[in-house]
Amino acid sequence: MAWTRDEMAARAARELRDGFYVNLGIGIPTLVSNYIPAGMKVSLQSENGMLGMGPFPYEGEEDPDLINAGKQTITELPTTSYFSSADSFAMIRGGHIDLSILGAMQVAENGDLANWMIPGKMVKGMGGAMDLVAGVKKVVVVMDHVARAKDGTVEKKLLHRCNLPLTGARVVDMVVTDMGVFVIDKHGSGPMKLIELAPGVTVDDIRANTEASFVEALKAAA
Amino acid sequence: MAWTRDEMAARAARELRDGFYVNLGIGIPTLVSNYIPAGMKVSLQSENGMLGMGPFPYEGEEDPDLINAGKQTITELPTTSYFSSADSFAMIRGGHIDLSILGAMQVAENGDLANWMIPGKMVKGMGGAMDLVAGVKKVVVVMDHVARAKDGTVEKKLLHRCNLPLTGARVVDMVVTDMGVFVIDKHGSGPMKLIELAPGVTVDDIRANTEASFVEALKAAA
Amino acid sequence: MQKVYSDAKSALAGVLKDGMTIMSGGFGLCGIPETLIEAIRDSGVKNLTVISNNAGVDGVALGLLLETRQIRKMISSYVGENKIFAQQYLAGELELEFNPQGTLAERIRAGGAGIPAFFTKTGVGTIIAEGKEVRTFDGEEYVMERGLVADLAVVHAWKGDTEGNLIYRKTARNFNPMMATAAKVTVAEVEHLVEPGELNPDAIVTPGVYVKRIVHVKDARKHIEQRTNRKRAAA
Amino acid sequence: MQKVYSDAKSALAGVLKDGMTIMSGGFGLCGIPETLIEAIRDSGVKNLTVISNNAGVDGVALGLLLETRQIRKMISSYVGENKIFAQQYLAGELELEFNPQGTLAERIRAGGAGIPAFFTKTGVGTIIAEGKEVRTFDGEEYVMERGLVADLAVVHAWKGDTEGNLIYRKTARNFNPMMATAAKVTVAEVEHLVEPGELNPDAIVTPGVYVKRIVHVKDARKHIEQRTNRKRAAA
Repeated sequence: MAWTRDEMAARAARELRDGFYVNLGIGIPTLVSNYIPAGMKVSLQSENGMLGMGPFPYEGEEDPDLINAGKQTITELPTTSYFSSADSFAMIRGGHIDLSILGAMQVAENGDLANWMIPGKMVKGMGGAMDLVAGVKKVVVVMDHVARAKDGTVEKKLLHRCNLPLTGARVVDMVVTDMGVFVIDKHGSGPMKLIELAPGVTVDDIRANTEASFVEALKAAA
Repeated sequence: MAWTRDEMAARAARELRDGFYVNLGIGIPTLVSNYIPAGMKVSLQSENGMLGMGPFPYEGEEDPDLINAGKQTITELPTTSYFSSADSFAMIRGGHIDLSILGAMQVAENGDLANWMIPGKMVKGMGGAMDLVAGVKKVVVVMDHVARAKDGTVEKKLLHRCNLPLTGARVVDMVVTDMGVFVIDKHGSGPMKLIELAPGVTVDDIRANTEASFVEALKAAA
Repeated sequence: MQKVYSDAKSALAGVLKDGMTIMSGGFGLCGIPETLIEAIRDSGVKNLTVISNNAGVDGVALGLLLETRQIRKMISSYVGENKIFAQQYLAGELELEFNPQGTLAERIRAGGAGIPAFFTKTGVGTIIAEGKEVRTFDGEEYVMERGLVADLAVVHAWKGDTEGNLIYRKTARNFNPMMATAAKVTVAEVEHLVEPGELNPDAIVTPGVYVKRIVHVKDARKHIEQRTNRKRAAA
Repeated sequence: MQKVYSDAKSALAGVLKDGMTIMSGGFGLCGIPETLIEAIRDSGVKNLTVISNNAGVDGVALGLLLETRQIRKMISSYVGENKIFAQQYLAGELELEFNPQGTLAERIRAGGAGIPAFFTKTGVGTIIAEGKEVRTFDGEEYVMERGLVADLAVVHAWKGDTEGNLIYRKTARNFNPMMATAAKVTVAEVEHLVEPGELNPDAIVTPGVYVKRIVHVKDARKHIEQRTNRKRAAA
């Protein structure tokens, strides 16, 4: 009874705070914008040069000059501003974005993140991911707890150490998977903590699917 | 019969070329804009954030939001653009300005320039002078050949080595004084060359008023 | 000093040379100087190093220069959309240097601003930092990155005046403004060519000093890579 | 998250602290956040380090904070217009760090952009380079300069919306945009406060993310330091 993609997005959305400026990655993170609580003001940054990103356009209202970092058509809002890629990443690198929510291939218990390349496969490039994880104040990873290949093999993704090339070292603050939620003290030496379980998931389920060391720190009501 | 301030400005203006982007310092260099040849297009940059600087305003048409780097009221042109000080000095430091014409206290035969401080006196600051001389493609100094104090003492300004703190090392390409014109091979090892004399000035006059070593390389008609 | 050229071919005349480095603006297919790229294709110039965030898609923009094998090396942050790119790269025919997108943008901005090197925390502890100086400032590690310059920049703007002043539209701005500052020669294609004074001087993004040549592309094609819509609420 | 405050005093409430570092926008008396500076004066906060290209003039803007001896140190490029500055400096009561104007602008831009250090050729071979790392890149020498950040930035803009998006007017832009990016808290005074959507999103210079608090100064005073005119041609 693990969380669905939408439930994972909804859980990640609970990290939003009023007035936050947020960058959402491709995939499940994009869904987070559907779960911004009513009355809370959150501004979305798109690293290709836009602050105040609006929803996808209605059919027929697409503008080729108005896309997000996933190259999807989007819309603008009354609050929107546009700027160059240099100014956009100055904003990111300078620590002005409060929260980045993005996907991952692997996360290590010390906050290391791998999400851009698999050696031996054609490499597409890191895009803005390395800048985002290095620069944004808080980094939340949303990912499936394990990777299931078509042939049925299962690979763990929460590891002692990433074995894929890193996107960033000690950059992840929180991991939301379909099975639960972990927090990482990325600048400290404390262990990774399991703070929430998805409904019907036990700590033993988590242990069986997790290589990383973690301590239980479950909240009263997950 | 040395050159007047206006004649010095007119001589410096002969270094202008069609299409040039130029930064003019305070004092005599400002007069250079009066000697842009008809039909030649020259754009003036003001390092406080403006390209395409127009003439001084008519009385009653001053705008406090529109000043040059000398804090004088100016006007805009149809070609004008405005930008921040960071963008302005990116333009200067990046070598995008063709010519800077500025005053000096001392110039050395190797192109060293001193024009910002006299130790022991209250120091006002270098403003943008260090950036201009380091970044602009060609630097022309316009100054009196010697400094005459009120008590009648005369100090030479064209020296073997500057004894005032430098604004820039090996930065001056040309010196226009009231007595003549010199060129300096600032990146090479060749000597400073005297290429023109003001009317009525002899090479001996120059020698008597110049500490710097130079070779005569007078053009046929000054 | 006439900056306006009648077409892309003449705007590039005399500035193309085998082995040169070209910066090409745009993000994905948004804000790309497509007309100028096609003129580069038609010129036959080869052995190019191209600095561009992406590499176009098959058959469009830089994808064209890949088809004709005019590109020897790409400096990019993401090239996921090109099959032909992958083929040439895996066959060892194409050199590729990945830069984090923000590092790429900043390297270009630095190149144009006379800054030969700067420090960033992006990429510290990753293969991006290998072989580069890593230094600690105020207790945090940073990697040194170099400024980037090019022989030629081709950029796309929404409006330009005959002085070379440029204004961009929405997210089509992206890499164009920095690239315009970082090349020996910058050629701009503009959708609307206007007279000086028609652009708001407080809103000009690229001052004319950066643009040596400008060409009006009246019929600029635009592409959408990921048409994504929301449903209209039921009436 | 209401960003609009009713006056300068309330806009600064809770952010002023003795010994803090403040960036203050403007060039000369052009584009200075005069109303905010007066509120800083009235607060009595002292022992300030102020980063500003100039130091106002006697009796105006930062000149006020010099009169009240609230400033301990200035980081500037030019301070030629203040008699009181000279007096305090020569008496050893005021610390002064000169930066070349372009280096100052870039240090602030770097501070806001997460760049702890960069190299520039400005100042190489001068006292500015003393004690700093000098390094050769491609045969030319450059000096390393550090990014600058502050606890508070006070800036002046022409128009701002309630989101904190800012647009500047003519040469009153100067240091304001970079300073807005480089402080923990940026407070902007604007001559015109408008609703979101009233500013052209392609022309916004400071995106709202940088501005924490905004105050409308309906009656902003403006000063001219060097009134300079040309003669009208005879009729």
